[in-house]
Formats: sequence, structure tokens, C-alpha cells
Amino acid sequence: MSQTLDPRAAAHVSEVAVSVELQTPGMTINLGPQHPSTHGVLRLVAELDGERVVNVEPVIGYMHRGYEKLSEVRTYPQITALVNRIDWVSGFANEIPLMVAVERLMEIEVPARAQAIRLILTELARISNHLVFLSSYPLELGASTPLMHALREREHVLELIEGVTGGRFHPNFNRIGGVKPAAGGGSTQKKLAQDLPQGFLSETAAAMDRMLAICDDMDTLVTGNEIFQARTKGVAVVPPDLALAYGVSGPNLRASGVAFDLREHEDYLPYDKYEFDVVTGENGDCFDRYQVRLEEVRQAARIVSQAIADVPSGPLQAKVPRVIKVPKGETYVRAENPKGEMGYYIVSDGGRIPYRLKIRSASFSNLSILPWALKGLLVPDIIALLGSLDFVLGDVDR
Amino acid sequence: MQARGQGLFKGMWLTLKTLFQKPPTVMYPTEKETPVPRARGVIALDPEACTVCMLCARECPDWCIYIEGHKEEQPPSKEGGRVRTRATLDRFDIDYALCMYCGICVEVCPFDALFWSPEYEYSEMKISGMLHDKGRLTDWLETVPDPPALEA
Amino acid sequence: MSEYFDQYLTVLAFGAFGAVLVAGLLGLASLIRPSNPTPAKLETYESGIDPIGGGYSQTHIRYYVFALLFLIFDVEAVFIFPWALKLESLGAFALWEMFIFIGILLMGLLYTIRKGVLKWE
Amino acid sequence: MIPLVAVEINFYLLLVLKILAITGVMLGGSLPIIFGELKISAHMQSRVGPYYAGGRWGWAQPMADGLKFFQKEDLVPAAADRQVYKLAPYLLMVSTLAVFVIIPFSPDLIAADLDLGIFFALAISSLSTLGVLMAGWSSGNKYSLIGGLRAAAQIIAYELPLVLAVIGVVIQAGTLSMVGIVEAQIDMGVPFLIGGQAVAFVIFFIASLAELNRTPFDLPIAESELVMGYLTEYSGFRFTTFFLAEYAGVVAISAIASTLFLGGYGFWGLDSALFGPFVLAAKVGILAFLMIWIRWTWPRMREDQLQTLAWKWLIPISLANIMVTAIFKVVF
Amino acid sequence: MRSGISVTTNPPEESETPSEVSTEAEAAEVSGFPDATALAERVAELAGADSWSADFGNAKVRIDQSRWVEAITDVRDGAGLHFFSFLSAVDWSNEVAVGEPLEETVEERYEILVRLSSARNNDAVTLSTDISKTDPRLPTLVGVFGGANWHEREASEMFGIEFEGHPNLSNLYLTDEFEGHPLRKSYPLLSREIKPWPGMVDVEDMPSTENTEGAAAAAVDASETEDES
Repeated sequence: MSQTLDPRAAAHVSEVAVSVELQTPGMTINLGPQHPSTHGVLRLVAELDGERVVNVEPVIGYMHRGYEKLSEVRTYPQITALVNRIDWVSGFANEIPLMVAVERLMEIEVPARAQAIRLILTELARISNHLVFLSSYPLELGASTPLMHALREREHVLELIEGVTGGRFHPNFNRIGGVKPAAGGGSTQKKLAQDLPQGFLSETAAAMDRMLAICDDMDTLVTGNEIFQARTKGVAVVPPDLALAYGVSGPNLRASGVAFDLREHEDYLPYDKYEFDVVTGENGDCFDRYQVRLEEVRQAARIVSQAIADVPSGPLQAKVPRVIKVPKGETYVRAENPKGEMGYYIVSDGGRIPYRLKIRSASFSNLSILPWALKGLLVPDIIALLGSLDFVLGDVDR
Repeated sequence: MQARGQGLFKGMWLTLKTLFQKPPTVMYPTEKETPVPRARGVIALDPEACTVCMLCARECPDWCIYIEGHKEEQPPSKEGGRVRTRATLDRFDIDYALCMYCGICVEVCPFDALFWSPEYEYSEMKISGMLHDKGRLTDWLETVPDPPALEA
Repeated sequence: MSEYFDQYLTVLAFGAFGAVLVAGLLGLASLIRPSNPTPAKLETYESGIDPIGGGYSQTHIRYYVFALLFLIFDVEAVFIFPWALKLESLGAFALWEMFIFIGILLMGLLYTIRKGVLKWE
Repeated sequence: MIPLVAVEINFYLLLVLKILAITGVMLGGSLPIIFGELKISAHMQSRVGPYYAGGRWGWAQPMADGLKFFQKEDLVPAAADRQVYKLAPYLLMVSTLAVFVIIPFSPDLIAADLDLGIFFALAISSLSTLGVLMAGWSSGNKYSLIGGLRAAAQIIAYELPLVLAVIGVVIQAGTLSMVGIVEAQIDMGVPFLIGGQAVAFVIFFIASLAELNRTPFDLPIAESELVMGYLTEYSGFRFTTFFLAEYAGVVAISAIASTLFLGGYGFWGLDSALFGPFVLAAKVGILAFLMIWIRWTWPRMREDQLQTLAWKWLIPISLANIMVTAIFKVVF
Repeated sequence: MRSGISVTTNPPEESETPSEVSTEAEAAEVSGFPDATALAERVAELAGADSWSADFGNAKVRIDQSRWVEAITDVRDGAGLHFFSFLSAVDWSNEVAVGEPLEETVEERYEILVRLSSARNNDAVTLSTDISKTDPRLPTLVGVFGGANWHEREASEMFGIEFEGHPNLSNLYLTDEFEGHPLRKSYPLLSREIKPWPGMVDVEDMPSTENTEGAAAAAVDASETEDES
């Protein structure tokens, strides 16, 4: 125990020895951690032959925050505040599987209104996440204007999320048994429950129209662009069987032609009430991964439009104990996050703190395909593939 | 399928149209956006309501609230009543450099002493300046807005 | 004849002035700018990590092929210029001649493409 | 501008005046284009762009940027080949400035109306390839090296369509002199763009985008792949030199394209001697806007696609264009 | 609002679960999770395992360490569970340096968890095996699922488990110089060791006469929170 208290343990020394042969005749180049296209601090050590990748070794861990360890000293409500920082571009969606897992263990039934609000906000988070992708992906390929156009529209979504939850990125709005309750009991501010603010439904409806419009703009600006197509079509094809074996999930998996969407199969949120299509690609190339996400924005807007048309009334919170103790047991709940399968494996021993919380994040598995997928590509294709995987380093390293 | 090269020019038409639209930029220091009433900007403290129960400091996931208090004797409210003790707040600091704006403290406060204010202009040049004391937290109390009306 | 040289003297003067301009501005900047090189600053940038191996590494032979190809075609292009100038006075004969010349050029291009020079394998 | 009237002025005095004037044109042309790039790109992206520097619209932003770079530390990396590293910006500036020599602003307003004219311009502008290659190689940085090689490969690939597109114009005008080419267009009544060289213009324009390393051919400085390509290690005013040379290049190439295809200083009904410079400036502005517009709309191509475009499409088409032009010239 | 709680009793023990299908179905109705009993039974048969459970919709099959790779291959092919979700471990430990100790004594061991799921329906199963703490080693799954590569590296550095036959079992997150295995229960959390808990400060008694209900609840809560430190 004492030898682990070495101060170096806390510091991250940058010289991670990398398992590549240094004496190769070709060029070995670092892409990252401080590189414009690695979405944060990912490092790729690429062996190049000219501009062709011979071998690549991703180095991760620069964003490792040890959430699984931190969760072992935090109560379940406190963990909620942590998990929406895992994948910060879709913070709200990260909370859902944890909440559902705890509720499942505690056998709490969430009121219909809370479920509907959760669903609406999850889909808004999905739109926001995909808009970040739609903005950054063309940027990786050299077009910076779609970035601004998509971010301009994302602002409307973030405002909606903020209007309800108070946080743009880190909503921390879910509570075990429902959504954020009225806090305290005295003053005017707190007397009111944190229900949807007035005007939310009409603003959301308007925002969804804008989302459909920006999707059309993206079609004009990006999808239809021949250079974009030339850069992405047939590039970095991920075959479906390989994607499954690597645990690639979400839009990346669907782009490879596997029509697997947890929203259809799992019942963590009442998606069965709404109509939507599971979008799949055909070839599993970068273009399909882009196209699937673009189409998913439309589908998400469709779900939200249906959901806001009929939000059930009722309480926002199930009856939960004041001090949350989770009964002894294990469960795994996964959800279709914008980036793929996000799940929490909770091992509870009956206390207020989880004995073990395994966070299964989508980006980690999605990224693990890199060494395989990057072989034989050109340097510009590295960027095309990296961008199309839509990962966030916080989601990779946790 | 469209003709080859057509997509390039459709995109150019779109950017040209955007060129003549008014940008949605808010010119920040001169113009200001009004955050939504629920926005979690900063935590305001009502020191009168605080009973030094330590609940917020204990529930804080980041351990960023520092509270000290002492007990004071109060004269009985009724003639001949018993002398009551009352906890008085001496120190209430929130380290905003550590705070992750989860709002657990505001929620758990049983006496309504903590409030969210959408105020956001409190950046500091030094990280130590982010430790806000009781006085500063109390000053924010007047920026706390009324809660928004709810959707029916 | 002197006018002819004057013209190129102008060109030369312009070129020289370009160099003087850069030197002058750099010199002027050196008066104001700080100069405090430290080993860390002088290190080669490679995404914030110590570079692996040197910067003068082996590179793609493909670029060499393109340079060679360019050389051939550029020299051919130079031959076309005088022809283009005098085409009107030379008439149809020159036209046929050039057709044959460009035909050979195109065949050469076709050959290189068929040889797979443009494929990046 | 100095009217070059028949009064005998000392040749050397005139030379100095010319140099000062052209430097003024270079800066006076580049700075508005830099500013235009900042502002136009901003509004195309629903942004505001520079706003504060210089008061209204932030017009002084390019100058402010220049001044900022002026006082930045100038570092030569330890791994760099010092002499070559330092020489590279000179080459770039020299070639850029020398191109301006042959740009005619009006029938008489030209630094030197070389009889080789356009041929000289094409030759001297290739010198910048060398500058870029030197910058890329000497930095001792892998991004720079790849960037420099990409730049060299693409500039030589597009030099050919550029040259071949010009030949069409030369055939039609029957001269290499820049003034001669403009006069030929004025005589014909329409610029060559309308009068037969539309294909050549498109090829020339595409090739000049590649020569200038501008989107969609900005691979040498592709920031999402190579950080800043061959400019990665350059800092301070040395970087500014490259930056300035790039925009001066935009001015120069636009001016050459205007001269060759858009009728240069000539415009129907306007006196060339008086309005020539303004007509040319307007045409340069239009072309520069087109370049900016394209840059902020399109993504970047890949190295092999770029080479394929040049060798498989542009070169054969420009050769065909030469033949067609020649047939028309001889037959009609 | 927070007084009446509808917490049902703990679910039946693992071994009893199969026989109490009706209870399971009832629970499923209440909490809305799918009944995984049938799947668990089927997978257990495929894997040749005798112990399995299906609590809380989590089909969990225990596999003997000796049959680890082949059992998982069989499950993958037999049950059509081609999607590799994750691989991780649980450190079952009676003494902990972080968090709360277990309520009852357990056998000291590492439990490896592998989650597989189908890509067609909601079939998903957790496969687990126990390995000893003295010599934590297990054959690698890289040959079965390519994605196991990174997950095993993670488990290896976080728990110190050796995956035999793994192509490159180097650290994924931590530096090579890093000593210790952070997710082991014996590994302390530095941030919580070096800083005193602000909630520890001695406070005066609650003015319980003034605000009975809330204060009482708060006091209860506070006393419980102190356990944490």
C-alpha cells in the first residue's frame, strides 16, 4: 500500500514508452497529443512509408480521470454529477443508463412524465452530439464553414437543455427515480418543481424545424460536395463482423450495415411509443458513418417532435428513500448513447456507495479498432477515419 | 444522381447566401446574453437561513465547501421560556476552482440557504481568487431570479 | 539593345529589393522582438512530444516520379511556346507538326497512367 | 502612381520609383485581400470576424496582426538546417515581387514590358516552389517535410496545366508580351474568357489555386493533418513573410489571370490610360473573392486525387485546348 | 414525499432464482427489465456452466477458469452473441482502502466479467469467472474477440491480472513507471487521503427544536456520511 503513494503516481509523465520499433526505415510520426485533429489528447504513433501508414499505435490515457475509482468513494447521487462528464458533448445521455441501473436494482418505477422528459432531453443531447460531429468532421477534411453553421444551430439545442436543466453541457438533471425534484421546502425558488419551463414545448418544436433545415444545409454544403465524397467514399471500410468483434457500437456499427439500435431493443426509455427508423449504412466507409449520423439527427428530431406533442402529466419523481441505499445485487444497463453503447455494470453490496462501477463507454471500443482500421491508409485518410469515428477522449479514457 | 461538380456549386450558393445574412453573434462585452433563470452560474448564500448543519459540505462530491460555525445563546422568545442556542455561521467558503456545478448542495439544503444564480462574470486571474467567501456569496443573493413559469 | 538589358535590370532590381525588404523587416523586427531561446523552445514540434527519430527521414519515392514526369513535360511545354507565337505565319504545316508532337506527348502521358504511376499503392 | 511620360527621367531614379510603387501595390493589394478573407469568411460562417481593431469593422486587423508578429520571438529550431531555413522566405519574397514586374496596369504603366512577358512570370513564380521545399526540408520537422514535399509535388503537377493553359492565350494573341495580350483582347473587342479561352481560364484558375496552396489544394499546410505543414516551425516575422508572400501571390496570380483572360486594364468604354489600374483592381478583386469563396466552402482534396486531377484531366484537356485553338487560328 | 418508500425485499439468491420464475416475472413487471432467465439457462448450457443467475435482468453465467476461452467461443457461436461489449474485473476483497467495506465476508478473488450481446435482439449475457488473487492469470480472449485486446490491457493495468497469450499487455492509461494497480481495493485514492474532509469539522448540535423534521433527517444523513471518510 505504501509503495503506491509515490508522488509520481499522480503525475502523468509524457514519455510513455511506445511499443513500436524505432529503427524502421520509414518515418515514425506522432499525431497528437497536441494535434489539431485528434479531438483532444489522443496520440497516434504512426509508422509511415511515404504517406502510407504501415503501422499505428494509439496511445490513450491523457484524459484518464479514474471515474471507476472515484465512483467507489461516492454515493449514487454524487456519481450522477460525475458521469455526465464522461462524454461531455452528450452529457445528459450519459446519466440515463446509470439512473436506470440504480432504479432497476432498487426496483423503482419512474413516472411517465419523468421518462418522457428524459427521453426528450436524451434525444436533444443526441442532436447536439451529432451536430458537433457534423461540424467537426468537414473541418477535419478542410472545410471550416459547416463547423460554424452546425454550431450555430446546436446553440438552440443547448439553450433548450439549459432552460430545463440549468446546465448546457453537464445537466446533472436525473435523479434516482425521476428527474430533478424541487429542492428544499421554503423559499419561492425552491417551492417550484423543476418541471419543464413555460414555452419549452413550443421552442423545442421550433428548434426541431431548424434542425431539419440545418440537415438540409449540410446536405447541400457537405454531403453533396464531390470533394467530400471523394475523400470519404470507400475510405477506411470497417466490415460488420469485425465491428462486432471489436465492440464498435452506435452509428459506427450501423454504418457497417448492422441494424442494431438499443433504442429498439432495450427498454430503458419508452422509445416504443414513438416512431423512428434505425439508420444503417451499406459500405461501412467514412461517408456512411457521416451519413448515418446526419440521418440520425433527422430521426432524433422526429422522435422529439412526437414526444413533445404528448408529454404525459404526473409527478416527476417516484417515491425514493431519503438516503439512497441500493440493494445487494449486480446489473448492467446499457443505452444507445449518441456515440454508441454506453453502459454501467453496478456491483452493489447494499450500501450507499457502489462496490464496483464499471463504465462501458462507447468511444473506448470504437477507438480500439484504430490499429486495425488504419493500416494501409494515407495520412489524410487517418484524419478522415479519426473524424468519422466521432469519439471524445473523455469517453475513451474515463 | 446529380451531375458531377454540381454539388460544389450548390455549396457555394449556400455560403454566398449566408454571407448576406446577419450573423447571430452577440457582441459580448457590449451586449450581453441573458442566461435562462435556471442557469447554474454561481451559488448564492442566504446566511440568515443557514443553520450550519454541514449537510452541503458533506454531500459535496468535490469537497469544495468549507463551513465553520459556533453556538450562541439566545434569549428566550417568551418571558420565562428556556434559553435557546443557535448556531451562527462564521465561515462559508466555496472553492469555485473545484466546484463542478452539480447543484447537490443547493438541493440538499433543508433550510433554503443556497440558491443558484445565473450570474457568470466572476473569472479571476489567480486560481486562489476562485475561493469565494461568505460575503461574496451573500452578494449574489440579489441576482437570484424568480423561478420560471412552468409548462402546464 | 540597351533597353532590352534595362528591362532585365529592372527585374533584377525587383528581385534584389525583395531580398532587401525581407532582410530589412527582419532586421527591424530583431530590434523590437525578444530573443530568449531556450532548449525547450528550440525543440522540434511534434504534437507536444519529443520527436521520434530525426526530421530528415526517408520519404516517398512517389514524389520523385512526379518530379521526373514534370521535368519531361515542362521541357516539352517550352517547345510549344515559340510555335504558338509563330503559328499564324507558319500555317497549316506547323499545325500538323504540332499535332504529331502533342500526340506523342499524350501517348507518353497515357503510358505513364497505364503504368500506374498515379496509383498510390 | 507615376505617369511614365516621355520626359527623360533618370533610369535609376525611375527604377527606385517603380520599386516603391510596386511594393505599395503589393502591400496595398494584399492587405485588403487579407482583410477581405477575414471578413468574408466570417460572414459566410455566420460570424462577425474582426471587429475592434481600427474602429469600424476592424479594418486595421491585418496591420495589427502584422505588428503583433513583428514583436514575436523568432525561433530557429535546433534541429533545423539554419542557412536553408533562413534563406527560404527570401526566395519566396523575391519570386513574388519579381512577378509584379510584368503586370500592366495601363498601356504604359508597367515596370518592364518584357518581350518574354508571361513566360517570364511563369518561370519566376516557380522559384517559390524552391522556397517552399527549402522551408519544408530545412525545418527538420516531419510535418514540415511532408508538407514541403506535398507542396513541391502539387506545384509541379499544376505548373503544367498552368503553362499549357497560357499557350492557348499566346496562340490567340500571337505575343508573349503582357501589354500585347491585353491589346489583342481590346482589339478583338471581348476578353479571351469570352472570346475562345474559357476552358483555358478554368484550367488556369484551378491550377493557380493549387500553385497558391489554397483550398481545395491546401494540402501542404493542411492543419488537420500536418499542423501547419512547411510553416510549422516558422515563427515571428519570418512566418509573416510567408504569409504576406502567399497573399501577394494571390494578388499577382489574380492580376495575371485578369490580364490573360479578362482583358487586363481594358474595359469597354473606359479610357485605359486613366481607368486602367482601377479596372484591373476590380478584376483582381473579383478573382480574389472567388478564391476566398471557394476556400471557405470546399473541403480539401487528397494528395493522390490532386495528382490524378492534374495528370488525368487538366493536362490532357489543356493540350486539347491548344490544338483546338491552333486549328481555329490557322483555319479562320 | 420521501417518507413512504416502495423498496421491495432483496431478490432471491442466485441459486434459487431459476426455480422462482414467477417472482422474476413479477419484478420484471414492476421495474420494466426483461426476463433473462431463459437466456441465462441456454447460455449456461452452451458454456457448460452449472451456476447462473438472472437477477435484475442481468443474465450471468459463471464459467470455470479452465474452460474460459472455449466456453466463450461456444457462447458466441451457439447463442449468436457476436457483439463484444466489455471485459472487466471486480476485486472481491474484505479489506478495502477506499469506499465502504463489504457487509459480509466474501472469498478473496478477482472476478472477471465479460459482457456479450446479440446484434439482432436484446439478448445479452454476462460471463464471469473467478481467479485467485495470489496468481491472477487467465488466457486471453484476443483470438475470440479482437476488441478484447484493449479491455484486457485495461484490466491488466488496473487489477494486475495477467492475460496469457495477449500480444501486448502494456499499460493503456498509465505510464510505464506507474506502480500499483489502481482499481484494486487495496489501492488508496490519493485525493481523498491528503485532503481532510470539510464535512469533518465539528459542528454544533442541530437546533432540533426549531425544525424538527428536516433537521432530524439531516442529522441522520450527516452521521451516515461520516462513515465514508
